[in-house]
Amino acid sequence: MVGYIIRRLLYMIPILLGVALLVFTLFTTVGEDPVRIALGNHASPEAITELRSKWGLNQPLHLQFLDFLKQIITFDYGRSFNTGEKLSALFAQGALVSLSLTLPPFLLAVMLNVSMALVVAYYRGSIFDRFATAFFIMAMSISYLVYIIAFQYILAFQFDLFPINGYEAGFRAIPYLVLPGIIIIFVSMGPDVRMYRTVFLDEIKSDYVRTARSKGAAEPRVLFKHILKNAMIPILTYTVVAIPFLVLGAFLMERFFSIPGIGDLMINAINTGDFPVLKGLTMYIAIGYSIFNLITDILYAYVDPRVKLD
Amino acid sequence: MAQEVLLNVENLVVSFDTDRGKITPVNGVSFQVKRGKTLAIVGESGCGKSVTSLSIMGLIPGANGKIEGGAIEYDGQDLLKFSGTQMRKLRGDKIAMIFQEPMTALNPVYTIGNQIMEVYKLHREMSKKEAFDHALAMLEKVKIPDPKQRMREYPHQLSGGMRQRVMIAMSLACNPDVLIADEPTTALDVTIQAQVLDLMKDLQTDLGTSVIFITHDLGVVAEVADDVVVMYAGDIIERGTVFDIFKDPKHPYTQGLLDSLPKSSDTKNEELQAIKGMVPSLFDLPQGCRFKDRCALAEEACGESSPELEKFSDTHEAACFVTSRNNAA
Amino acid sequence: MSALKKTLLLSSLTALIALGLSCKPTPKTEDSVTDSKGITSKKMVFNYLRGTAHKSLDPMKQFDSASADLVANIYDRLFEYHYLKRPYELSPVLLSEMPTLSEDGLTYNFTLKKGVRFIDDPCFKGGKGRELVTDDIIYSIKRFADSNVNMLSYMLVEGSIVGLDEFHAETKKLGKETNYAKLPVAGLKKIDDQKFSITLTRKNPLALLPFAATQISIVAKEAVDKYIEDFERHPVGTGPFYIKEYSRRGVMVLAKNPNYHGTYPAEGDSGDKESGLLADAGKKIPFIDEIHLPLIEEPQPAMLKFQKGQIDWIGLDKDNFNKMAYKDEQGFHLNETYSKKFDMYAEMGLVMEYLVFNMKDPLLGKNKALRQAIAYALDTKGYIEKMRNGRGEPLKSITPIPIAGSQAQTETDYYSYNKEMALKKLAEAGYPNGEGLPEIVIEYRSANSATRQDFEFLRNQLSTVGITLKPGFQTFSAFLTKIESGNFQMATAGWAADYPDAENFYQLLYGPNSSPGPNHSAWANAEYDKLYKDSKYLPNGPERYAIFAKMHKILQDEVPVIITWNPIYFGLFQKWVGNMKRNMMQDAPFKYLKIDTAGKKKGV
Amino acid sequence: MSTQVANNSLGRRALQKLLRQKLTVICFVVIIIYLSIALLGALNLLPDFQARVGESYEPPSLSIAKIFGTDIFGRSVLFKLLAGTKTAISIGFLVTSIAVPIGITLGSLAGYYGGKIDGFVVWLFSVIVSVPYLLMVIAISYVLGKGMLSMCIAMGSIGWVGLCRLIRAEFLKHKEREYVLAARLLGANDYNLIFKQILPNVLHLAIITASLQVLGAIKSEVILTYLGVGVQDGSSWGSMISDATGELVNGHWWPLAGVVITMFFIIYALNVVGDALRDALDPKLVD
Amino acid sequence: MSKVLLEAQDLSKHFPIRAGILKREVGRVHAVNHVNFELFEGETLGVVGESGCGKSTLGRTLVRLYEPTTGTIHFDGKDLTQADKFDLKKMRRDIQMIFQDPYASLNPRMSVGKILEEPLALHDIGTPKERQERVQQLLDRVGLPQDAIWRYPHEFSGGQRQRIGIARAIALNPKIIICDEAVSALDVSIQAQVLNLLVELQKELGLTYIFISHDLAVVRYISDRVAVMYLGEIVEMASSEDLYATPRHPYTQALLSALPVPDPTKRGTTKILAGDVPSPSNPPPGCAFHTRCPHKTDACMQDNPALKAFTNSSQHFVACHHAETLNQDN
Repeated sequence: MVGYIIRRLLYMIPILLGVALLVFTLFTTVGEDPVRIALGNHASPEAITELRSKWGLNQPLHLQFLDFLKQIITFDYGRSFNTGEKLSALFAQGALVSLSLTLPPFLLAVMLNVSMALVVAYYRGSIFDRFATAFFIMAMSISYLVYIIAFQYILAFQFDLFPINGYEAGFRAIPYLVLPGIIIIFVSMGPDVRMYRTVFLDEIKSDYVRTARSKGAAEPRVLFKHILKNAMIPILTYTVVAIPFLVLGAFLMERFFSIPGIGDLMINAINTGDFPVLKGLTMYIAIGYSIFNLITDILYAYVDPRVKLD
Repeated sequence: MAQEVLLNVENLVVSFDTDRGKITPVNGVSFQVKRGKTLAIVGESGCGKSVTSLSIMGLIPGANGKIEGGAIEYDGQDLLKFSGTQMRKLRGDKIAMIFQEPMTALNPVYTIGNQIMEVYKLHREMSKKEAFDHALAMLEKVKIPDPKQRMREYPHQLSGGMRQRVMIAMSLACNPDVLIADEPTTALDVTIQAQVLDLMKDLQTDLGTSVIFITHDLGVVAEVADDVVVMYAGDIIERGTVFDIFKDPKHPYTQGLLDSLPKSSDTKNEELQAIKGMVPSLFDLPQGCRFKDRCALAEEACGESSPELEKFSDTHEAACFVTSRNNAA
Repeated sequence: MSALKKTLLLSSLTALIALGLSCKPTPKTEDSVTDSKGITSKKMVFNYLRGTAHKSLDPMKQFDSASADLVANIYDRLFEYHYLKRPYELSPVLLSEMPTLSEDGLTYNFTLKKGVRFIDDPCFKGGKGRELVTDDIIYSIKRFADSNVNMLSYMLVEGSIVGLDEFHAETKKLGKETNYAKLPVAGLKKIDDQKFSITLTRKNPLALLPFAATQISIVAKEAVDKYIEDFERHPVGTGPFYIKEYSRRGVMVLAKNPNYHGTYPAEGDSGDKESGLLADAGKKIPFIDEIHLPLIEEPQPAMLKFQKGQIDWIGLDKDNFNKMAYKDEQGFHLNETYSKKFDMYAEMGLVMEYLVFNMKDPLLGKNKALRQAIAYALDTKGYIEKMRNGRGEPLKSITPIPIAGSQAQTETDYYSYNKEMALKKLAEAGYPNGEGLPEIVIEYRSANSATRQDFEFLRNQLSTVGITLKPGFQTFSAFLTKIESGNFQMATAGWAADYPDAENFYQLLYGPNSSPGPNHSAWANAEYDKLYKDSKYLPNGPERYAIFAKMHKILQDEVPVIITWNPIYFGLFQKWVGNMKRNMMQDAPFKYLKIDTAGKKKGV
Repeated sequence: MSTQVANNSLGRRALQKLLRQKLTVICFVVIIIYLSIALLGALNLLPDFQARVGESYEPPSLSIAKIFGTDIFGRSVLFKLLAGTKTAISIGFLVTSIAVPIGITLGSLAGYYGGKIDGFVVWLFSVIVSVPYLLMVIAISYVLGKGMLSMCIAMGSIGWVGLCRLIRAEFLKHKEREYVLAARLLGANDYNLIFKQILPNVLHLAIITASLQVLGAIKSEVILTYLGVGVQDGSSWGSMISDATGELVNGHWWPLAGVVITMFFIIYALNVVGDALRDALDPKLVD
Repeated sequence: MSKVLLEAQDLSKHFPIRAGILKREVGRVHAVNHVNFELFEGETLGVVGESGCGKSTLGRTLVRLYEPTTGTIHFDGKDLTQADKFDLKKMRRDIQMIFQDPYASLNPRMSVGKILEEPLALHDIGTPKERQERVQQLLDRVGLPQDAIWRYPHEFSGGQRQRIGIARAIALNPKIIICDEAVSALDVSIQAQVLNLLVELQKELGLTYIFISHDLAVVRYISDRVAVMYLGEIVEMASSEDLYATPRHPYTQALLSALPVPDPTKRGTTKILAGDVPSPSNPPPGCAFHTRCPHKTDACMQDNPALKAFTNSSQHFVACHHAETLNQDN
């Protein structure tokens, strides 16, 4: 187990190198020119060269890349071109906000969707199942953007059920996060319930289900005790790896609900060529992804005794 | 021991709705299981033997199967009239079942102990501790070495033979009256099969359980059965005591089955007595006797109506026009 | 069995929690404040928003309007444009009066107001804000001219103050070694702690205007030295407000500087008195205790919030204008439902929108008739009606209408939509009915839905005479690179006044101002350049306007750019907001505004 | 005889299976309608969506052009939707035709050869999935210059990962299957084994993935266009939704309603058909 | 005795087990362990054993689906283990295989005609027309209708599929066919048909079979000689008659005894062998069977007995330290 973890951690090195190379290539060779954006209209050529050298952008590419690697190792991605703030600080502030926006609805959604999928799977083949399936596909067919606009307009503005937007630190943030959370849950419902349902239906065909029934177990027990734990294996892989991306928040949500998370930060960074932010965020996410992948595998072994990590 | 009939299956008809139409894998099957005895149901794949057993377990409604008619009387009550809850109470307690593939039949993510204890949880009011002790005792009973350790292990950590022992322990946990064993040794190696059959026999003697033993392996039938039912394409075509069947098979299909097994006297210079053709598809059954297309004795009459079971002795019945006539003659 | 129930229970519980949480946040109680005289009153909170996040609060480093709005409220400048008077004129802020000009017209003498103090900050001795002195002014101007600090806006004063250009060049050479004490600037002279003078290189009626720009806000050396890199997040000024809660991407909170030196203007334009704008004349400002500035990037939720009364002032964009307001002969009005709740202003912007031709383009640059044809084919009036709900005026000269020397004074004329002329010119250009004319690519600096619709309008327009347009929606930096390297055919452009003077617009086509200067068309016309130089240092008046008219004639004939329109800016504010008069040179005049807290509570 | 015929036979069975469900048939028809619209668009046979058919923002009325009302320029929302359909379908096709071949090739090679090739492919997709999708798409779009084509290339060049994983996993399974061993024993070389033996058996995954890919691409287009990296010229559903955010508050609900309905049908249909395909092509059920 | 067609010497196939941080090899599954045998032209060599004994691995190693770890396989004067691509392809024509699972061994996406044409096409045999004829001939030979050409495997029953597999195997006129559990998945009545077909083909085409199966009765019926495998090793090899009449190895004896006989009068004569087969990744030292052997001695736990002729002279080979003493009564 320890050996496995060490090996997996070691394997992160080539992955992260790859990510670094990819991000570096994408954003250094192209994309917005941060210097131009910072200096705006009518910058003098000298000013441009000056800022370029100040930001280290005039160095040969390989040296810039080496610098980047150094940053990865030291976890110090420097300051945002845009605002001069340290990336670690930006990330620390934003990540928490983004997570508070995305994590609770994510967890709720997993619970809710798994339960709903179980109920739908329980009534498989019935009218209810068909109706539910149709409903979920319908829900999936509408663009995320439309949900945000419509929910905000109708629920928050017309019916006054939620604040229109905004954010405050700490627990005062909760009221502001409810509506975005509901949208996140709503949007996740369609694809997730359908996916979980398929997983459950696959499991229902298994022999051990027949055994459980022949023992005299009632259908709910079959579903919740026998099938659920087996189905958790694919569900885990599906969900746990999504967690690191939750840190990115949901940029559209953040824009429309004025939540100062990382998603919006990232989009703005793309639009202004803010390399330090982009590089930092990507590496944080990539590391997070690798670690959560590892966690998934460990959980996997925990849920499925057949899996041995070595 | 009294030759009392414990389970009486009467004219059972089971149908399935499929994409390609309706099929009837069990088409009017009747047999009796005697207390403490073993009834073997023999037949090749698709003959309806497994569907029959699932019907007895009450596991057929659901999916797309439907019991069309007949009765399954257990202890004088018709199980087909039981509610879902009543049936559930019976399953695992009075009637238990073991399956062919012990690997997939056991839930891979729960420990052996957990799975056996579940039976007690479902059917007996017991504390966890009691259930544990009972389960442990069951493992000892099925001669699993180091049972305490095994209780904590998962199915994949056990060998095939051990897993089947666990299945047996689980099915016998509540000391059922009827045990349905659906090809319990088919997936096992011969030496292990011998162990398991031996164990089952011992336990049956101990507990007085009646067993419905479903298999396609005639060798195994000869080894374990008291009574035998031979099925073909959803029909029972012959039944009798094990001696009736092996010593004096009446139906050409039963004869053919026995003949097609290579015997110690056979060498490859002699052709095996194979049954020609293949089992008809349930979607496309022949008129009349379902075996007629493969039957060496088939006559025109065989295509007109399907033969009924006819008594050859007190214990022996077969459904064949030709044999009946020859016998009468 | 129970498991199913458990799930249902769980789901309903979740729903309950969700509902429970959905109760709206309790608005922060507008607690009362006690001012320095011990008088307790209701706290006045002004709710506004920021549409984009600011980049830097270091006055000398910022150039974006989001930053400028904040800087303007935290720092003070020597001047500002008078809040009420139109046309825009300078009025002193940190000065006790307007400076006096020496007889040779080259030296201005300034006197600082007494008793101006920086806000309390640990960077000062004892943490108490010290009094503003002449050294601060000179330091701030030098810092503005320091090329290591300010890479963006030095051109505002370039060439106008004796010795400053040399200082600027020197700092570039010295880099980090720069020491202001060792680099005196001849044109900046300290007389005493209250008095100083600035000497100009030549007579220049525009010379004082840059000192109203937020980039030449007055900073304290102690703060710059103490906070170094963090100075841009830790402003220390003499302004009407200070930052109470710094949150770049959340809610920024500014609080009143209780010791602010300023007073509400005593005089205004005609009509200001009648509309109550002079009720507070001479009173100590600011009135507002706190300003809440959440970052709201999407216009839609912002408007929803405004309608709920959670925002006090908001710009009115096209879509919402359509819904909430209308235009008739008398001008612009709010619909009845809204006019009961809100007030609206409409103010002509100091902005000129235009299209640029690249004169180096082999097709467009060489073919005057083609450019004229395009100019004729444009229906600017139609564009304003259709795409902007009539919220603008077609421009007949390069100067926005509110600025002296614009079409009102020069009495010029310009192209208007004329299909026949367009076709005629097109034929003259060698492409009768557009036959044989290749596609022309027009560059945009973004790709949001408004630009896309703009383009579609333009394409439809030009297609009526047979000219085919293709869009090049660029990223901002790509746009700049393309434009400045002269690698384009046509581009959209707009120019907002740096200072309210026509020169700021005519310089857009001054030959030497070619890229990277603002003259992107790379058009150079000796006659025009000469006229420009002649006009530049003239005071406004008939003589200057006559030169403008000549320059305009050349522009109209040569068409290096097509001048299109002058937008009108609209805004809504809640009835409880007082002292609101839109000043296009002061985008965030919070210090003059006030809130009728009692009225707000009642729901005026 | 060729594998084509082979697929046809299984395909025929699958088709029969599909046609038994009414809903699937309806959805099939819907997809075909959308495809025909796209085809008409490609042939320039759709009505010109740029043409004015009325005043600006006319609500829906009972003439064909105004069934969904008009937009700000008085253009027919319906015609814009039709043009947008062409765009959406082209996007779907483009993305798929980039992603699927890459996914199949890399997945096959990795699964079949294993070893270093597999290591490389696994590394490659691990790298790609470690980077946030949106970031990648936007970045690649920037690389290639904004616009529909580069957006499609961007989505395509990331979209292969899922399929590649699936195909790789299937190849790992199939290469040990007895029919593959049999072919090897008969002297088949790697090319034959990969392309003639195994690939036809996993190709149904590509079909299913492709249907999902089309779906995902259509949905992503909306977001990307909103962000300004998507469709620049011409009509697209994304740009219509983007415009509609402002129109909605003015009570101009019909352009948004039009897009939502148009998108709904195709996404619904693709989903249903995708599901049905999954069932019909599932080799477990076919064999 | 006829000529030796194929000879395996010291043939082993070990699968590495990797673990640890660097995935170093930490052990090996000894699937086939130092196996020696000769295969004579025209005979059927049966290989029996329980699951995991390595019989299938042996079959696959012989045709080089697996690369052997040690040893040589001589066929037709050439060492197959050294064969290059070209030689191997040539060899493929001579050694073919029939697989266990009739559902998995046919490509579901190929028509039967295509499946049968494939070997001919791969070896560039004949014109398309000739191939077509050959396919028809093959179908005829294995007793399938001509219209099968156009149909697909899923349209056939298990027995018919196995016939298709047989037709494919004989398409190239091989000398040796390795039948790997070729009839195990079939119903009894069908099994007999296929066995009959195999026997017919052998007679007709002069084929040599290696018949791998766990079914002792079937192996006895079809084989001339039988090798019994246990944990990767051949523990006993003799003519079919000898082996079944007088098994010498305790494992063989147990195996035969455990075989249920379809005769209710012979009930309860089984000698039950205790325990399970040890894992081939960790085979016991000494004689692999000693963990289950009722006759084991200390020697069995230390030395692995070699396969040697029973009573020197005979063709009956046993790998047991106590073969002679245990079987004195015979």
